[in-house]
Amino acid sequence: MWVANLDKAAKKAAAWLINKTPIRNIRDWGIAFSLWPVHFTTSCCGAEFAAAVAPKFDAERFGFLPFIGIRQCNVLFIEGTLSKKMGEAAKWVYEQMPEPKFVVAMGACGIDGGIFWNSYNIVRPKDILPVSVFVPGCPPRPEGIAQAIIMLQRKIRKGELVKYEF
Amino acid sequence: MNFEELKSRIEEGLRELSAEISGKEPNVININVSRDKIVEVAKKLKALGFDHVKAVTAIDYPNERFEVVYIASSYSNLDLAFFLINLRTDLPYNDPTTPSLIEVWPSAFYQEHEEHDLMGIVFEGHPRMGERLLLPESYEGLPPLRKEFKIKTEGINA
Amino acid sequence: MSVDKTIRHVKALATGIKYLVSSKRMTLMYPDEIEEFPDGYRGMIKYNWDTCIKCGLCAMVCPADAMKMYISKEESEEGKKPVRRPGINYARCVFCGFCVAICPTNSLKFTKVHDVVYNTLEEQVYPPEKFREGVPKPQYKKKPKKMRAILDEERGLRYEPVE
Amino acid sequence: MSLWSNPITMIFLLSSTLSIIAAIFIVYHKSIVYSAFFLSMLGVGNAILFALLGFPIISLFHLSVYVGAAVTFILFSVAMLKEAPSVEPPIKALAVLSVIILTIILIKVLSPFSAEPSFFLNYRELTSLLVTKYWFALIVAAMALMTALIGAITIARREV
Amino acid sequence: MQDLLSFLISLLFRPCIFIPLIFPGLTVIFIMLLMIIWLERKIAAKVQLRYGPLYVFKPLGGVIQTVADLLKDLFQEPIIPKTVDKIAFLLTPIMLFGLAYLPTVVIPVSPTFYAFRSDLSLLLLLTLTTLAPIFTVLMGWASNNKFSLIGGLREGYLVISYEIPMFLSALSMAVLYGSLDLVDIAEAQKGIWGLFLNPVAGISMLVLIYMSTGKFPFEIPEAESEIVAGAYTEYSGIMYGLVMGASYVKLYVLSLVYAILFLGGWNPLPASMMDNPLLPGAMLFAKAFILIAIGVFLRAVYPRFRIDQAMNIGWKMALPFSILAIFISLGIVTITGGM
Amino acid sequence: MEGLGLVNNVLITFSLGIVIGVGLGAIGLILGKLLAPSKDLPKKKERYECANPPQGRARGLFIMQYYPFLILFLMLEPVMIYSFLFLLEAHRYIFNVSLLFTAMVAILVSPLIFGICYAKRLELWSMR
Amino acid sequence: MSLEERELEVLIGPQHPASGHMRMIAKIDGDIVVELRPNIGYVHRSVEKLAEAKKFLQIIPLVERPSLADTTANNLAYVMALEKLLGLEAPPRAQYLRTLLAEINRIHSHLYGLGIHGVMIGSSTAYMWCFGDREPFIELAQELTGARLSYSYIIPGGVRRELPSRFTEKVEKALRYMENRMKDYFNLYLNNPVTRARLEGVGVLSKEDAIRLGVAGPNLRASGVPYDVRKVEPYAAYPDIDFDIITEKVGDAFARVMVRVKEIQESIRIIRQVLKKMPEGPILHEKYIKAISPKMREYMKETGEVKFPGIFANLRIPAGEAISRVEGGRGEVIFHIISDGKMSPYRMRMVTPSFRNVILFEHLNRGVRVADIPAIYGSLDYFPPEADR
Amino acid sequence: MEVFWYLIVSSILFAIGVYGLITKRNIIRMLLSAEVIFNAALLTFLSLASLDAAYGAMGGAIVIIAISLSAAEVGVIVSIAIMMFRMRKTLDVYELRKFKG
Ligand code: SF4
Ligand code: SF4
Ligand code: SF4
Repeated sequence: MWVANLDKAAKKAAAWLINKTPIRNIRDWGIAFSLWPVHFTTSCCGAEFAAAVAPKFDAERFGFLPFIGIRQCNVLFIEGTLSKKMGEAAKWVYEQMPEPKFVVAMGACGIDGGIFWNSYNIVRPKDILPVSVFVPGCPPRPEGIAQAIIMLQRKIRKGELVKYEF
Repeated sequence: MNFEELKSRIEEGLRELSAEISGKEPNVININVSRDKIVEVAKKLKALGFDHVKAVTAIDYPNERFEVVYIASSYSNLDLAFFLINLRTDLPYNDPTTPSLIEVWPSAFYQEHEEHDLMGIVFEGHPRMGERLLLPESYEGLPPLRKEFKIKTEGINA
Repeated sequence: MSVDKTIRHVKALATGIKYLVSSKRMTLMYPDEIEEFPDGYRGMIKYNWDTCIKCGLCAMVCPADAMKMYISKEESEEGKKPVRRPGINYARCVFCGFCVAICPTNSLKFTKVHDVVYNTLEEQVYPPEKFREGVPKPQYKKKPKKMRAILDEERGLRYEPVE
Repeated sequence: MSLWSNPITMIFLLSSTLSIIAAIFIVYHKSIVYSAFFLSMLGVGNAILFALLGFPIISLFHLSVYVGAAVTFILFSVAMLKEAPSVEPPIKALAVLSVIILTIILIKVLSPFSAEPSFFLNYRELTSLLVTKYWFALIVAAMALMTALIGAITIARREV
Repeated sequence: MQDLLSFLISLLFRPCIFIPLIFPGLTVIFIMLLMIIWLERKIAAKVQLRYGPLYVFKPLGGVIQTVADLLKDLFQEPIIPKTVDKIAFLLTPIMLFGLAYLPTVVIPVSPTFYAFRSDLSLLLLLTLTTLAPIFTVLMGWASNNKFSLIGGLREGYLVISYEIPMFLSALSMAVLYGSLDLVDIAEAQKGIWGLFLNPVAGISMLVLIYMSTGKFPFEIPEAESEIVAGAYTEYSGIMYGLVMGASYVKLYVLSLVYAILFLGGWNPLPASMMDNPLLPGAMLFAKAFILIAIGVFLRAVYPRFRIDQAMNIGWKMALPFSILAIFISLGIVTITGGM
Repeated sequence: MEGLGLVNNVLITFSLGIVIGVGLGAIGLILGKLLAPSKDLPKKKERYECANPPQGRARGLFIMQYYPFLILFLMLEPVMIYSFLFLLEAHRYIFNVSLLFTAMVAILVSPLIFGICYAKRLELWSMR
Repeated sequence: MSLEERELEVLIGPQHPASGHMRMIAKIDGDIVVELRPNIGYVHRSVEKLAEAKKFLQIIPLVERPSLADTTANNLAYVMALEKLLGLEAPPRAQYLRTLLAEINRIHSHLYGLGIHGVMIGSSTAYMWCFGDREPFIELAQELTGARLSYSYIIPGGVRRELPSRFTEKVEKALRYMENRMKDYFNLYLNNPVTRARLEGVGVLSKEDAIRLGVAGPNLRASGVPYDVRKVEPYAAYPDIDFDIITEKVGDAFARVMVRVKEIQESIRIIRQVLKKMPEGPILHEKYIKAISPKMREYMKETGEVKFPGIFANLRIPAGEAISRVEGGRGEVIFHIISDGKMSPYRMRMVTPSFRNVILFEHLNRGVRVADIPAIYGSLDYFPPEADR
Repeated sequence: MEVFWYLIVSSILFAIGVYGLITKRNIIRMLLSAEVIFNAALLTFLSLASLDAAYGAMGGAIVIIAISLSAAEVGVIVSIAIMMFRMRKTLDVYELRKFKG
């Protein structure tokens, strides 16, 4: 009981501290420049996603490092069509990622189904996940992905996406 | 080997199996058989050098019949590789079962499975009948490639 | 360890070092420099309100049902058969260019804009009125330099500013 | 009392507590992996005690051979095995009793040894002793190890 | 006030505090960690025709990328899955980091500046590094995850195949100089470096160091294309940062040891400069840093071995070579009649 | 402070080392727990299994194939540490030491080859 | 011990660095894979069904999507089937342009496969290099067609754009660059002893098995079967072009990689010939050119861009059946189209090489070590969306 | 610190080990308990050896050999356990005995 209270109090204090401007700014700066996307190719847009981290476009310049495990990452790129089977997996991935986390839907399919909009086997990412940025195109150019990263960074640094809840 | 030659050779090989053979220039040979003869025909064809299946197509003619087409060709004999053998069989609409040819042509394994999954044809002797291949395991309802399975369409007007 | 293997190890390491010290790079510094595409690049679509004859071919050929004939609010009058004009939904468009290719009056044109991102779904629908206004502008912090990609025997790709 | 002021005493207390707690956990802990892990802790505690007694080289030897190899080996094997619950025999009371008696007897027997350890095993001393006098023992030990090695490999392999 | 400050500074410069706290201890480790992870990414990027981290601090090529990553790690939720063994799950990253860090206290900085000098320091140092596999295996087991388990066991198997040759390679230097004392060994290399006296030992030790710290081509325990992140799969946030850091710290420590054993430690510095610990320390650090840089450079060149191939390398190549190295050392001792 | 001898220097260093090493980790953990936002999602605390629902057991994988290496290691480690004990006398008793080491290697070689050869035969090392 | 007890079932994918968009269910005993079953369908987007609801021309982008890195093959095969039904043939210049694009695409598709394979065995540099060196070719294709990957370049009766100015020069530069780079590829990656150790003797597919299992593409040729549709049933401009079929004998993972590498070199040869022999003439069948309004014809002449005739919006294809096959980067693509004379196909069967190679997962992964799974997976150049369609 | 205290610690360890050895039936647990006893024995031996400088070095040498031989013993016993586990699916010594009979 007492311990629980202490825990709560500590959390409260930490929350107060965190939401103070300099610390919050530092935190948001850190997160914005350390976006690690999950290695989760849902569909053919993955080809362009791969090209975006490749030498010509080199998304790593933004601190964007495609990483191995989902437990260490904080961005989920939905790379194109989400079939029903993959939708389940996407939900698992999203929920198992640690907070704070962001979702970007990539490609026409990732937004509204694109050319497959009337297929019987797809779901729209925005129906199952809280998507914050959409990148149109089929497939979007790697520049689009870079633009999405910039947009995400901007949003994070504005404090729109990372909320300290307790 | 030219087209006519091959056709006559196949005709010769399949004589007692009552298969209808027709050709379409330059390289497609259609062989229609009933489903109880299909395994033997396939074996004969394999003996003739057609060692693999490139595609298995199932076609749905609603309330009439299903047609299963095996497109076979050869890798080991490059003379034959130019030709595509369409081994066709018709199945009654209410009983779409046919013997599986994976014993003869293992290359048909996933193709048959897919046709089972999406078209609802049952290939007897295939070890994975009843399992899903492409559709999610929880999928229920009509096999989606059937003509009765309708998908949404939108007109050109919004 | 055989000699051959050792040599190959050394070769691999040497190649690595060669690239470490050479100045070859292929990267386009994207938000500071953007690539200027060759003519005919299929980017976002520009609509010419005046020349369009409202034939609907573009909507008919669109494979993704992204191009649709919307009721033009400006031109339609009550009680009459509504006037329809094409509008586009970038949430579906696959940039195949069929609409542009089929338009008999060249009312649809490609631009070279390609790197726009959206925050919501609704923003991406461009009914005729919005479609007329032009392509969305991507946001850059500062004005990017326009670069043209040059194929190069030595470095593969290099970029030169467009005058 | 000198018990608290002398750092050696402190270390002794800490490490002996570590050893004893580790030993208790080895016997009591539900999970066998933990037991094996605590065996390593027992090894660490004991190694510190050896060092305090004036045998630093043996302490290191204990750490690397016993903890670093033997216990790691056990931990490895155990971590890979599925946990099999095993029933304990109903002789607990008896066991506890006998153990208490044993302890008392041992303490009685040991009470005369109350001198300070006045000894520091010099590394050089030991090594020259080993090289000049006991080299044969080393060779014998090595041979024993190698025999055990062959035996263990033959035992562990699948019966063909 | 002034007195207190100067007292504190003098306290700081006492070897027994300076070493764990400044160099080779905490502070330098921290700087090294920040630098080396950035450098790793930069080097790889350079070989791969691109820039690597850049925009985080553009004037200096994004050096503080790692700071951003650290902040992200710190502000990321540490997930403790409900299937794990909680105590071991939380304990192991801490212990791994501690164990990787602890050997730094044994390392001398200059012939006169060391926390303590013992005639067993090399053995002590190596022994401290052998304890790590216990925790790695425990970590894999505690995570209760298939990939973690495979990763932990792989790391354990890797350890057993590099440990003996590594000890023997290090020992061959000790044999050469007749001492296990790191200060003695470094001092004995005033003239010719150990690497040139016994190159077999030098090369095999170098390879084994990279093997022991999971650098390419031996990055097997974390082989991401097979077992996700190996034993670290379930770790998130700062816990992952810790275990990641631990492996780099281990590389750092072993590089320092290598610099002392084979690269002459603080030599060749004129004796007049030995009084102050900073210059020899800088020398030592520079040597170690080059080794670390080589280690991270290998990432850009090599794919990774399979575990059985790595074990074969350990047992079939490194072990004979290290035994050979000892024979070479014995031969040199026989010829020179002791140094 | 001045009065403490060598042992105490060692003690201070070591305890500082342990305290820093362990303390750093512990502080990091606590900070991480406090500072990070957290939100409970139903699947978050499940085992990670490549985005699948957890299936079957996760422990009890016996990598038997490399087990002989483990035994080899266990048996060679003491021998290796022996060499630490006698090889250092090389400067004084070079003949004895060389002989002893040669003898050790000679003893070692055959079981080593035996072990490695056995380890190669994969069919012997499965859990079946 | 019973089966369940001694083996651990490891699910690899769909979220896994080395699974791509599929799931592999591996039963492992220690470090040995006892059995591996691919579980596909994670990217099943029902192309075949959607084709029945789309018009013939609209299907072109649709069939491209499944194999995004190798779109030309699908595009070409589909259009060839349509042309067979329509009974027309594209003018020779269009055929050459098709060949040109197909070979450019083959190069970057192979580089894609090599890159993915590199990252599977842990060489991030191989990945980066391959993906970087794709870019010149993508740049070329972009200049030719107007898009990076999804070209939709080939239409019934011809192609959509004329060759841009000074294209030959640029191609030549890119080709020379690639030839130079190949040396470094060999030095750093392909001849690297570690790569060799990881690939040689792993996942051996014998010739008999390759034939029996109906494998397609480079995987087949790596086992020593000299089957290549470009030679067996030459299409587009291939009859006029001199090139070799690349085969390897061993059939292991390394052979499969080498076939791709050598095919890149062969493609370079083909591209040179194509550009040299490129005939003059229209790029669209005159039947369609006639249908375009004169003003637009003028425009076409100016810009080199083909405008579609109005009939393309509702293209009707005569009833009948057609089978077409094309050798794409990953192997043989087959389209089997059944038309009933309406505006959409009655049934379209699309068999992609990846789908035919799925069977290899089960076959090759028996008794290998766990670490070999990604090496084998990568060497197959398997692209799940293509298999699932 | 007097040697007596070391001996006390070692006898406590010994007692715990004996208790474990008596009450456990799992073969690996028994091995672990035996290892506790072994540690206690080492401690006793060394503390006794440290009493007299004349025996110190020799005691050390003997302990070294003992430790290394214990490694051998561990290896063999665990291998036996693994074999039994593989063949009989259990590590329980009583069960194992049953099978033998
Ligand atoms: S948007 Fe286009 S490229 Fe992306 S997944 Fe959909 S079809 Fe594929
Ligand atoms: S844009 Fe062109 S095709 Fe579309 S309605 Fe207008 S004129 Fe017709
Ligand atoms: S570019 Fe293609 S998908 Fe986009 S609107 Fe035009 S026809 Fe439709």
